[in-house]
Amino acid sequence: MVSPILLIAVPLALAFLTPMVGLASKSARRYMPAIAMLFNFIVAMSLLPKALEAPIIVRTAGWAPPLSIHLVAGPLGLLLSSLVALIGLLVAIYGIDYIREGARARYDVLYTLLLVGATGVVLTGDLFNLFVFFEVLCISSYALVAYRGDSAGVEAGMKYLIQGAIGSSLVLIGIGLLYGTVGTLSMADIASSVGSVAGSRLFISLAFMIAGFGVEAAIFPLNAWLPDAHSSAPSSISAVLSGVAIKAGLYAIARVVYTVYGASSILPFLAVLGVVTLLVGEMCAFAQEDIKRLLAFSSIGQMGLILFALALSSATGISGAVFLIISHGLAKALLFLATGYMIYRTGSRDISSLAGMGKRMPIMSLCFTVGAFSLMGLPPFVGFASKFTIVRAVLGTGSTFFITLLAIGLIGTVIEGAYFLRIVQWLYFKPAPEAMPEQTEGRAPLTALVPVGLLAVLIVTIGLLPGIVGRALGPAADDLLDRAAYIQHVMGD
Amino acid sequence: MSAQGILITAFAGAGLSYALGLTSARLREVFAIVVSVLLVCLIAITHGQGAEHVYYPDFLGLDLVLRMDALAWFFAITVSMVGCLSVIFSLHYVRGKEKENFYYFALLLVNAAMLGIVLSGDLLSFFIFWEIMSWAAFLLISYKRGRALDAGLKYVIMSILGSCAMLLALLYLYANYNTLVISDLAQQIRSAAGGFPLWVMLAFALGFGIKCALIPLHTWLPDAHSEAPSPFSAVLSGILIKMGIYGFILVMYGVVGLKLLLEVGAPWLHFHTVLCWLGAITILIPTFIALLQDDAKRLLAWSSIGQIGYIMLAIGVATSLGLAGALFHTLNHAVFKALLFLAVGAVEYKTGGVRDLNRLGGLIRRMPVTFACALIGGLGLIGVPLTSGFVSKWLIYKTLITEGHPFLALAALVGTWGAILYVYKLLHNMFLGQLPEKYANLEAAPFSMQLPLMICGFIIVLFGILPGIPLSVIGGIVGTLGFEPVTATLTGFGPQIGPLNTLNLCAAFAGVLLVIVAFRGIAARPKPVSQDDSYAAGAAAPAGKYHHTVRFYDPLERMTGGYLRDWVDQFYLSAAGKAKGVFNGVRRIYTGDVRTYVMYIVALLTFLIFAHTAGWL
Amino acid sequence: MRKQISLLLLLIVAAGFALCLAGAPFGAEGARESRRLVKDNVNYGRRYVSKGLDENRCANIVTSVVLNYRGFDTLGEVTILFIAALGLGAVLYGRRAGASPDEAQRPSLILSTGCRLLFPLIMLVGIYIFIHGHLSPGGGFQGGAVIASGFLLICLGCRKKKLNSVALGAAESLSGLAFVLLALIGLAVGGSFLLNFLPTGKVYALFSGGIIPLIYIAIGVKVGSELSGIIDNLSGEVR
Amino acid sequence: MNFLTSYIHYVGCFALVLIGLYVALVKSNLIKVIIGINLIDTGVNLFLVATGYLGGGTAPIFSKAAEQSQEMVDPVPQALVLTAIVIGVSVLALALALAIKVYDHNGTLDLRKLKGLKW
Repeated sequence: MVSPILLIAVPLALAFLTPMVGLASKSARRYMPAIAMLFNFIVAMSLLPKALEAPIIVRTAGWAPPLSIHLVAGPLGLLLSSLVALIGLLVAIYGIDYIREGARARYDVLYTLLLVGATGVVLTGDLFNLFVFFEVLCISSYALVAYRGDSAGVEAGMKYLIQGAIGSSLVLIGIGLLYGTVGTLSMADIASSVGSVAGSRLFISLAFMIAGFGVEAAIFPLNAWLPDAHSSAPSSISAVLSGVAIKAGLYAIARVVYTVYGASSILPFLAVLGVVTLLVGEMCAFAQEDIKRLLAFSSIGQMGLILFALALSSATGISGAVFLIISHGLAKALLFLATGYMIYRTGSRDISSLAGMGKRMPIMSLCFTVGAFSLMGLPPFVGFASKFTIVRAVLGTGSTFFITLLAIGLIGTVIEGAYFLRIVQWLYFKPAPEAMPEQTEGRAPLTALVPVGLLAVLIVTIGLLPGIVGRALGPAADDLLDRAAYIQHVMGD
Repeated sequence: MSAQGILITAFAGAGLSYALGLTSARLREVFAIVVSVLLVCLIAITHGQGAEHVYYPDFLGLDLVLRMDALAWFFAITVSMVGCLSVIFSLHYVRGKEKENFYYFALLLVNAAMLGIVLSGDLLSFFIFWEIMSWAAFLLISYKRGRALDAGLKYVIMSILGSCAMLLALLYLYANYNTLVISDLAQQIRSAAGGFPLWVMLAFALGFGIKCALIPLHTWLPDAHSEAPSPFSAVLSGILIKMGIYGFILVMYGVVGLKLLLEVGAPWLHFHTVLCWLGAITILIPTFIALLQDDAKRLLAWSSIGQIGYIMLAIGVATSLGLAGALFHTLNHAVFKALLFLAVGAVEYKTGGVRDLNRLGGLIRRMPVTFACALIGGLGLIGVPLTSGFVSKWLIYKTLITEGHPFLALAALVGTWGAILYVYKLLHNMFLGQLPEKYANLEAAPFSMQLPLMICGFIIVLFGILPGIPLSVIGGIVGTLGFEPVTATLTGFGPQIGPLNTLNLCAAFAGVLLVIVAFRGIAARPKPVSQDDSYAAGAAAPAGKYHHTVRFYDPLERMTGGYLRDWVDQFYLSAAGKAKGVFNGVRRIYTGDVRTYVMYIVALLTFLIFAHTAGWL
Repeated sequence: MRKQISLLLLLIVAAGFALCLAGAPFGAEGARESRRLVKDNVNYGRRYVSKGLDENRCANIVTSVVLNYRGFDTLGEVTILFIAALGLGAVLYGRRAGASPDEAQRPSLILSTGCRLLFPLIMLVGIYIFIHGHLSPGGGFQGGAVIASGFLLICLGCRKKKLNSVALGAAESLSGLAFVLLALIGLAVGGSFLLNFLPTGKVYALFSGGIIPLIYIAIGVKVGSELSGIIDNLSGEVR
Repeated sequence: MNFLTSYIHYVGCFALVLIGLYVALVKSNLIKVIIGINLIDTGVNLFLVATGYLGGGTAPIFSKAAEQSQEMVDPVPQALVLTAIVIGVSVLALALALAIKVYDHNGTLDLRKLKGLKW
């Protein structure tokens, strides 16, 4: 049988191998991340049907769960790791030709390790292990943001690192407080014994973890690093950061809040925080002139919506959140990738430089439009299905509090529509500048068109047939909601 | 042919025409027309069928249903008809312009989406098609660049706002009744205890009201209509805004039902009464704003809002005759507004994009067919007897008077006076008066442009003389929506509704005509005199334009111009400006100083700890 | 202003800390006092202390925990160090350290000779530390750090010496690969990643603990080469 | 007083964390902020080790001489701290590399002047 641990071990081995491959052949090295992610995607997809029935518990070192670190490859974890692998694969293909400068050898390894980190975060069943993989993810993204070594990248990387490092210290304090209280690190074990603990220590440790994981998850006051980092990184990195990395932070929060603590008292607060994040993100995106910064702020907005949906604490709500994680991952990756070559073409990140792109790069522009429409939640793209699920969940709760929040949050959607459609107008309806330096190097090669096109196709296909993903969403939501089942699966008896 | 087949044809047609356009422009044009005509035929033959079937089981846990009934058929045939005419008109209009492929694709897509809206049997697919229509229309409105971009954005922002409201409303229904299939929903709502919540109705009204440009939600329309390509203006004004009307009728009468509807709102102010008054306001103000417009398409755009007012007024009255009038006026307005926009489009096409009424004139000599059709359209818009507009307005007046709404009736009447004035301004400034020299050699519009005009004109006259043809369908629809069915004879109404017989009118007109002809025979024949004689007193005529009109209703404008500005639009614009300021202010929290960012992190942590000790969390 | 706000915020955080410590007993000590070492003494590592010696035959229980029970963390940890080394290289790519070697003052003969003499000794200590990681305090990380300090000494003492970055990279990669492969063999043999599949031998013997010493050797090599790489990158031109 | 005596080790670690946070919040020199982060790390690591502390316990390493003669402290936090230290070192290395680059580009390490990216 294939073990889910291969999802972490094999890419890790390939990452360690990559420098050796590079010694033999420089061009072969560039394909290593794609190979690793292809493997992951195949394995994750093949494991998914089984995990939908019951989570696969993987022991390490042969010991039963609370003793050693274990992985819990539940529906949610495998669904997300498939998403990580899929986006990782497509972006890796894109990166083959996209990355032209800097320490190419290190890029390939760091890129693979970033995705290993994300996969580890969603699969692990141990709190400290979660932290370790979280650090794998974070540290490789600090390095990748500054990868180009230009002024903006380095500054963004530095700021990201400072905030991220403080965030992870807070997480570690939270873990320490929790360990000191219950004396175990397995999430299921903590969950089973946490109920008997009284006092504010639990809540304060949760506060530390939320504040810590929240930095990576880009929750409202903690997200200042995101627009800098996502806009200054190379586009392929922005794509994975936006599409995958921030979702890992959010997953961590959800897992901690729902499974480890079962803390329902904090959920309304998270919902408010989500809506505030949504509004702030969209408002800031509205006035941006830099296309990548705009996309980054839009990611913040979407994260807010996901957080809001996660905080609904209903099966539909969490399904909607997971669905939005998927649809936003696809769409935002697509947008950043499409933008990457447009920026190469014009040499500028100004939105105004996109004028007439519809003629110059028709396929990229079309895909960009598809992605933008999906993000806005327009049918028949996948964004609609996810937003629809979330709105349905909110109205299903029947609580005036949540409905009011949603109504406020929908204003954010309107703002989003305004700025994305403005870009679409720039792409298609603004005349291109007359004297256009025709840069041949900016022409998108096949390795760029294929992933971008595939993402667009996926967005439309899943949008038309949401049942493809829909089947996995219900179990994924239960995975988070049903603490007792989680504990029982992991601890046996 | 089922509803599903129709939709597949429509959407596949849109996609295929794009694909074909990549190979050959001619092929694409032929194909687009074939598809459009085919759609009209397909819908025509489904007349009288009623069916409802699931076409997509389990989309996000809901069955998507298509349905064909009288109401759907009525709107479907209107949509496909006007859509078809605008495609035919587009042949020459867009030929040689850029992005033709995109244009046809978007146009056919809008038409297909509208068919989808009216054929939807559940509110989810209704919403999906609604959204597709919205964004496809946005792409088309932006097509002409320049100012069109702002118009497009304004349209789409309002439209997203509306659809958000609508999404909330329809998911409220889903959460409470666990179905979105219209027939089930109607049954459940009617059998459920308690009334229908006002906020849901208002949310729907916001969504539909924005689309059909009900005051004060109309501000996107004048810009969008005037900046869109003319054939698409015809679609926009003729049918796209009617989707809002369809939505209102569907939700108010198809879903909620007459009995519950009459109780929605406060006991002293019912929802439908408010709708009536909004309708009346929507008649009055835009009509007079239309008078002051110098841009032909802008004038027509404002006139569209005014006509929507009639329809909303008639819907809000909630009577059998009122609904019949509303439906008939919907059809009529679709036809004559399409005609007028296409006529203006033909002029615009020939004169190279001139729509300014002050710079046109005398085109009757160069484009007689266009003028004749526009004249019929104008008369229909005013509601002159023997045009179809007369019958629908007659129905509306009739119900307003019999139901005892004198003020509303007065508003409707005043709106008609205004209509006379602006139709006159439009026709005169474009076609009458002196022909500017540069247009002296203008040729008539190509046949592909004249044909849609003639068809529309023919329909107006036909339905004006034989209103029984559409009324037999409409009467049935009114019956299915829980009203007393309206029975009409071929030429009018029987005594139980009120005597109206177009044959009598015909006879009267024929008599008057006879008298005129007779008098002309007796009187001295007029002698044609050169213009030079009368105007230049024998001197050589000046080369410039001297018999023309600028600022047609200048005195009126001076009197009322200050008041008749679009206050609402200005309010929205200033609100948008303020919002931008706020957005820019919010941005400042990201100061660029990493220590501040760290402080945010610590602040959130502190807040959580503090909130816990304070007992909030 | 900033100071005052910061102090206020930190005061509340401090209050939060105080709140944490008050109330229920905390930590292993607190648990012992309140006799709450629950669940068959599994919590607070009691079980590792009581059974670990038998299970892995590894005298250093911390090593046993680090490499066996929580070995997966260590894999991540090694990865993180790897990332740091790579990231450092990526960020500093193409950069030349401050003064060129020519301008730098040549080291004196005594200094460079002394360094060269010391170097093998340092290596020896480092290797000793990671080979005996399962018996005594120390292990791969500590030993690796000592090895790297040897390279640091060379860098500081004999300025002209350049490290062979290809060899360092190879050592880094191969040792990392060795760790993963050792773990994967466990998966193949016994169905569990990181399984201690080798005979564990006798406690306190050098050859005991099964795969634990092997992994620690791999880690020692890896950490040593990575830290040396970092030193190299910070001191010379990065390619 | 009793609180202080029984929790003095925790008080010390938290004090380190708070000092580190204060440095990161207030100091404007990038290097100082990095030092602050390191202080936080150190504090956290100490805290983790402290959670496993048992009064009178020895290090969890067996030897032939004293086989299980005494109670041993919790080995898990020690393993965690080993990991956490390495993570801290990695972050530190990367942070210093970034600081070098920042200085190369801007000629300053003053965080008040490093505002190229904002809004």
